[in-house]
Amino acid sequence: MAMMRYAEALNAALREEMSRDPSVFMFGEDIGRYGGVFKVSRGLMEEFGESRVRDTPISEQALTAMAVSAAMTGTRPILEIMYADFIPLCMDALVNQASVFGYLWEGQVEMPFVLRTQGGGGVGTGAQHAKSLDSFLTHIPGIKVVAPVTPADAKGMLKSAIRDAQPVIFLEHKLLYNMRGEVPDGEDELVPLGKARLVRPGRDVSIFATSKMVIEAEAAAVQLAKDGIDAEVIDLRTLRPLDLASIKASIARTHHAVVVNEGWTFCGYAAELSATIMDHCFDDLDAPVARVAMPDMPIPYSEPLEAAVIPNAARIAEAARRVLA
Amino acid sequence: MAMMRYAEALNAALREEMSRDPSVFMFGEDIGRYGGVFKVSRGLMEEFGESRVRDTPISEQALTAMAVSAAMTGTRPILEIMYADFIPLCMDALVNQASVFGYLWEGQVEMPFVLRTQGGGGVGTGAQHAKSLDSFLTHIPGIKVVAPVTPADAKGMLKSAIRDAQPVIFLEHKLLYNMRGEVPDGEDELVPLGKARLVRPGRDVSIFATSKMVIEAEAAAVQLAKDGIDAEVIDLRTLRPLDLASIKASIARTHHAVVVNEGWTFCGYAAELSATIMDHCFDDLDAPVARVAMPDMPIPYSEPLEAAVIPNAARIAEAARRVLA
Amino acid sequence: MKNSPSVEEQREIHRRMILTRRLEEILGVMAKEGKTRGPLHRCDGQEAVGVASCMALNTSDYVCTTHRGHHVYVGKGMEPRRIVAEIMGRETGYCGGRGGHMLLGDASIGMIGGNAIVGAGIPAAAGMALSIQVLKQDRVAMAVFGDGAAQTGIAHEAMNMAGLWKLPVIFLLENNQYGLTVRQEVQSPVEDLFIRAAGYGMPGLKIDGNDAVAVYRAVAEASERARRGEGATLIEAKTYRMQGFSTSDMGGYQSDEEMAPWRERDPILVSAKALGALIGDKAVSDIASEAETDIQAAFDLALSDPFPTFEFHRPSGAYAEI
Amino acid sequence: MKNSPSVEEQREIHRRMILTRRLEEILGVMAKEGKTRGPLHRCDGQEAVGVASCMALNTSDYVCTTHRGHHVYVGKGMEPRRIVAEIMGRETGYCGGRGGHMLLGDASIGMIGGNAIVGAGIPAAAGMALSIQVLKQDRVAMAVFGDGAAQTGIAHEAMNMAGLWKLPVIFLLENNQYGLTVRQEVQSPVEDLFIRAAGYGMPGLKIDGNDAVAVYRAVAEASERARRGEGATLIEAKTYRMQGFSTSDMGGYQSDEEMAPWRERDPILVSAKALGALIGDKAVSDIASEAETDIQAAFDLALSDPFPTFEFHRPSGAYAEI
Ligand SMILES: Cc1ncc(C[n+]2csc(CCOP(=O)(O)OP(=O)(O)O)c2C)c(N)n1
Ligand SMILES: Cc1ncc(C[n+]2csc(CCOP(=O)(O)OP(=O)(O)O)c2C)c(N)n1
Ligand SMILES: [Mg+2]
Ligand SMILES: [Mg+2]
Repeated sequence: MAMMRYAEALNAALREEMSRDPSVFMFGEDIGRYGGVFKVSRGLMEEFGESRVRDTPISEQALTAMAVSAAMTGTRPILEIMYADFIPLCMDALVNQASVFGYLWEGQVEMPFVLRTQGGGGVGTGAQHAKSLDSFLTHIPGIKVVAPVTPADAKGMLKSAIRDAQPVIFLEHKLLYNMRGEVPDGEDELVPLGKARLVRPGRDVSIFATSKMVIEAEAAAVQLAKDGIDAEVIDLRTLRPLDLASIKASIARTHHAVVVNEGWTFCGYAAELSATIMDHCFDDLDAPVARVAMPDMPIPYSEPLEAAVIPNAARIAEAARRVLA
Repeated sequence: MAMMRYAEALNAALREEMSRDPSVFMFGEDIGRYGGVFKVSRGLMEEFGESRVRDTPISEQALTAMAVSAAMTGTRPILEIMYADFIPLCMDALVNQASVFGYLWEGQVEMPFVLRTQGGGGVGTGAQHAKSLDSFLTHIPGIKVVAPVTPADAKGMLKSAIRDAQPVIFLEHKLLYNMRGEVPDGEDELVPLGKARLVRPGRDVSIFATSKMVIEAEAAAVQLAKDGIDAEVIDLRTLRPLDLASIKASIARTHHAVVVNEGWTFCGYAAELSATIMDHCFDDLDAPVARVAMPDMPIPYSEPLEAAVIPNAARIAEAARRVLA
Repeated sequence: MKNSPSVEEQREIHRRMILTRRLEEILGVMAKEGKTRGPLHRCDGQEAVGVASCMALNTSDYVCTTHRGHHVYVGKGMEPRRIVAEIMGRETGYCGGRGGHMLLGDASIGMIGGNAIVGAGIPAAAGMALSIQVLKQDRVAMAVFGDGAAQTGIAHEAMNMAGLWKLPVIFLLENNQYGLTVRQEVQSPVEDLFIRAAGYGMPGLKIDGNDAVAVYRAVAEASERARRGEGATLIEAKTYRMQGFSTSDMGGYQSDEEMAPWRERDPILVSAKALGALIGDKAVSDIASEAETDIQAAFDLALSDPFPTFEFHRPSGAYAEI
Repeated sequence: MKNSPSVEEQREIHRRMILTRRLEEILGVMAKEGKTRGPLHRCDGQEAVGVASCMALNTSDYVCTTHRGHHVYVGKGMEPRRIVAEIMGRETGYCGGRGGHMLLGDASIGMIGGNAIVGAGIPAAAGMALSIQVLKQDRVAMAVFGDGAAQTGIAHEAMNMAGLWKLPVIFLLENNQYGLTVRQEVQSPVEDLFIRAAGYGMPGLKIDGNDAVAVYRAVAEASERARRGEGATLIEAKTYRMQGFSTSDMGGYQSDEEMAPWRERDPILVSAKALGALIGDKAVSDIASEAETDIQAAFDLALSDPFPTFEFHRPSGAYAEI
């Protein structure tokens, strides 16, 4: 085990997979010489050369389409999209290319690419640089979407994503890069996609959260514990495909659910969680599922305004109290 | 009242609003001389000239962005995007431009544009020309999304959309254009946005549907009636903002709900309906809400395959029976 | 002349052009009779572009095309029988009936693939070329696309990167004068689109798209350039669409005056003449009758093939439940 | 010379360039002290482009800019005090603190607006020009954008339509040699991006972006052209970014050798010299000290302004509930 920052864990995963498999290559804006805006690819261009680690022009739309076709022709591209806010530019390549051809040409081609990006607010980057657009991505069939929270998961899931035969969208969060944690040693320490992580067991209410919201959920659980409420916190880790078994088992124990996602509320990822729970756990539920998500508005810049919209521990705790009331 | 096809009703609305307000103009691929692939704009270029009715290059991304900025500078643009499958190309303009600036510059600018498009399957147009991507659109704050089903609503809601101060996405369906219906006379017969339409009252179960699925829901209600099940059918008409009052009132009567949308299931529009109903009507519900939507896969071309995926009356009726079981 | 097709190749080009033409003519008749599904986009008059360009490449090279790709499919060596089967929604089609006529592909011969999103083939080919470059393979990638597609944003982004990285890719712009029902001059202020190559630091050239030999030569040369590591080329092939936008096009905007000169320069006539000078007119007409027989057989077989039965998409099976 | 700024205008250009420089210098210091929020993109060295171009237009003309837009804001006539207030997140800012430094706008003087999506200003200006054309107004629209933005797909789509429809728009490409930390030659194979104008049937020209008078003249001429109904122009202003990509840039890639010649050609020095010849050096230095005082006052006022309080977005109020 080694203590690492989240960004370092990602860097290690990239280095190991690039060394292991010469068909893995990376491209994106500023990722080469500079090592990426969040320094995730630091040193990799020096190590693997300019062909396998490329700085690109600002062309998200074509870059994503190129990742798709490169993946169908023998390479394993890793594309970095600097902010999740730019995902709208990647949508045609994902919805009309990756999703479509993975199905139509099944058996003829594999499509092993990873699109890494980072979203989320909290540091005054404004309405065009702070969004979580998870639901746009999780709506697309044939594409996996993951969002690790710990450095260990960051490393193990990125390695799994790179080795996966399907497209994987890998969602990071700008406030996670500097978080530290233990990361198991070993080049084959993979964390499987599609499995949730039990962060904290509890008996009274299940809180299902994604990405940085898991940290807020943990903080909420601590607050709730002070009031004698024992909250279970589950980090979904993979947003699609969902680990339904873990969700069902947890609700069967607690009979109450709060779902948390940093994206907008209406048609957001939390809506799917709520609907899925309704589909599968209605009889186990003693109260409606509470959604905690971004209010349906652009993210304002000024500190008091931004703080008012981003979901946090206090709102999660309040939602938990509400479902238990 | 006049009997009209849906496409004719749209054409009449466009003609009337173009005559009424010289700041209204239209642009899109093939809409001019040819009158549009579905003939919705037939005759309008002749009547209003080439400046106000423009054939465009194939440039959905910039066209949408141009609609946004033209709307902020004194015109009321109506942009036709030929297939809803191309909406992914329009996403940046909607998510990062229209949505953002409507909020940030509130009070400084209005943004009265209409984006008309048509989606849906059933006629073998394949995976890139048959989708319903409603949930991508309804996830965006500050944008209204409507989907009229009858010729009367087509006309009255298009007129309301053109006069609205906010962006309105106007969703049509390729199988609706030839449907006929009575349309009230008069240039000021508007149908308000944001109000659902009660298609058929019923006591046992509420079926909430959108676009062409309303017609399937009506057919399902007829089938169900044969088994003595009295289904209420509600055409939501406006997908965002939702007419929550109508939804609540209906469920308070029937205690059972089926939600129907032609888009994909996971993170689809039906998920939001299910979650909303959970949020607001949990205590009124005797069974979980049933979702009827597209399975999570690209739409296949071959007739037996396409028929197997598109939601229809039989699946809706089956869902209604399930919630009542 | 350097890079000219051999007589054998010229014969094969001619044959594949006729296969394409007959295939489309029969489909056209069937469409009128209501026996096809969805729109069909014929490339009558453009066969030289799709067929001769593919014939100038190796089987291992990658090609992608558009909604109007029959000539490219046949040119790259896909079998008419399985093409027809796909278009008729049969299980034996190249995509098991899932794709339909705009979305055929056969990765085993580098045909990946048709694409009904206008412009999407352009970055697709650039991405394949990127893959070739990363893997240091002796291959090239080619996108065949229309004058309409040239106005899309991805065309620009992909060409800029191709020029920048000297990707082994050929951009073959098939200028058939129309995007849907709208003439090219209503979609772009410049008549010759190849001039844009200068803005991407790559060579651009204009060729007669109705002359199969000219198409072959230009593509062969661009392919050599790409294999030498010198990067991308933009080739604009001037041609003309003889049959309306699609089977749902109500027509009326392509005048007889406009079409007459192009009819005279039908690529199959041009090819027949050139080939006749080499192998005699009798041999040329034999090619035509053989092709005729082959296509008829393809339809007969394909039409007796079974329809597929529905299965959930396996990769997403876990979450694709009705 | 035709289209040259008057002495009065040249004075005002100089003043606004200094206002911009001082505004950014103070913000730079505050950023280092941790007193600002989010990234700040300074345009030191590029002031002539943003200021002189706006000064060549009317207040009723529309302008939009990028994440690096302080010179354009000040150039178009926005008040330093409300600019600073917005950047400091105050209620008195141009967007009530909702926007921040990348997203300022003031529709009342045609500044609509900053944009942090690279390239987005290009179709935005084209759309404004479309609006002007439809309404038959005597106005022009201008987009100021970077060399990086020129590689985006929307740049291509918008320029093609602007050329096609002869829209009254000016595309002012501010080539500061960098997109983020990556030099322009790593983003495009051609050094002169203005040559792409030929592919859009519009004039393209290259100017010295550090010479305010040259910028003014080029924009004034393009604006006359646009008003005469002759359409769009692409102007590439060569300049240099003196201060790193943003306040979060760790630097280290812009060498002293690279920067030295540009320091000597600082647009404020160039302008001071030209203006000194017209009004004397004393008058020029008076402008600077006045500007200094004005900026100081702007900061003093803005920093004592209150923060906004949260309200739901009214247009979506009905469905924006926590
Ligand atoms: C992104 C996108 N926009 C619009 C369409 C509808 N459409 C199908 S073909 C076509 C015209 C294409 O013109 P061109 O590229 O010249 O190809 P051609 O049909 O002439 O072969 C259009 C607009 C589409 N399929 N994709
Ligand atoms: C679509 C998009 N992609 C990436 C970014 C991140 N980004 C911000 S500024 C920038 C570089 C822009 O370069 P240029 O257009 O030359 O403008 P400059 O910063 O030099 O003024 C990038 C890549 C963005 N904001 N938007
Ligand atoms: Mg064409
Ligand atoms: Mg730059």
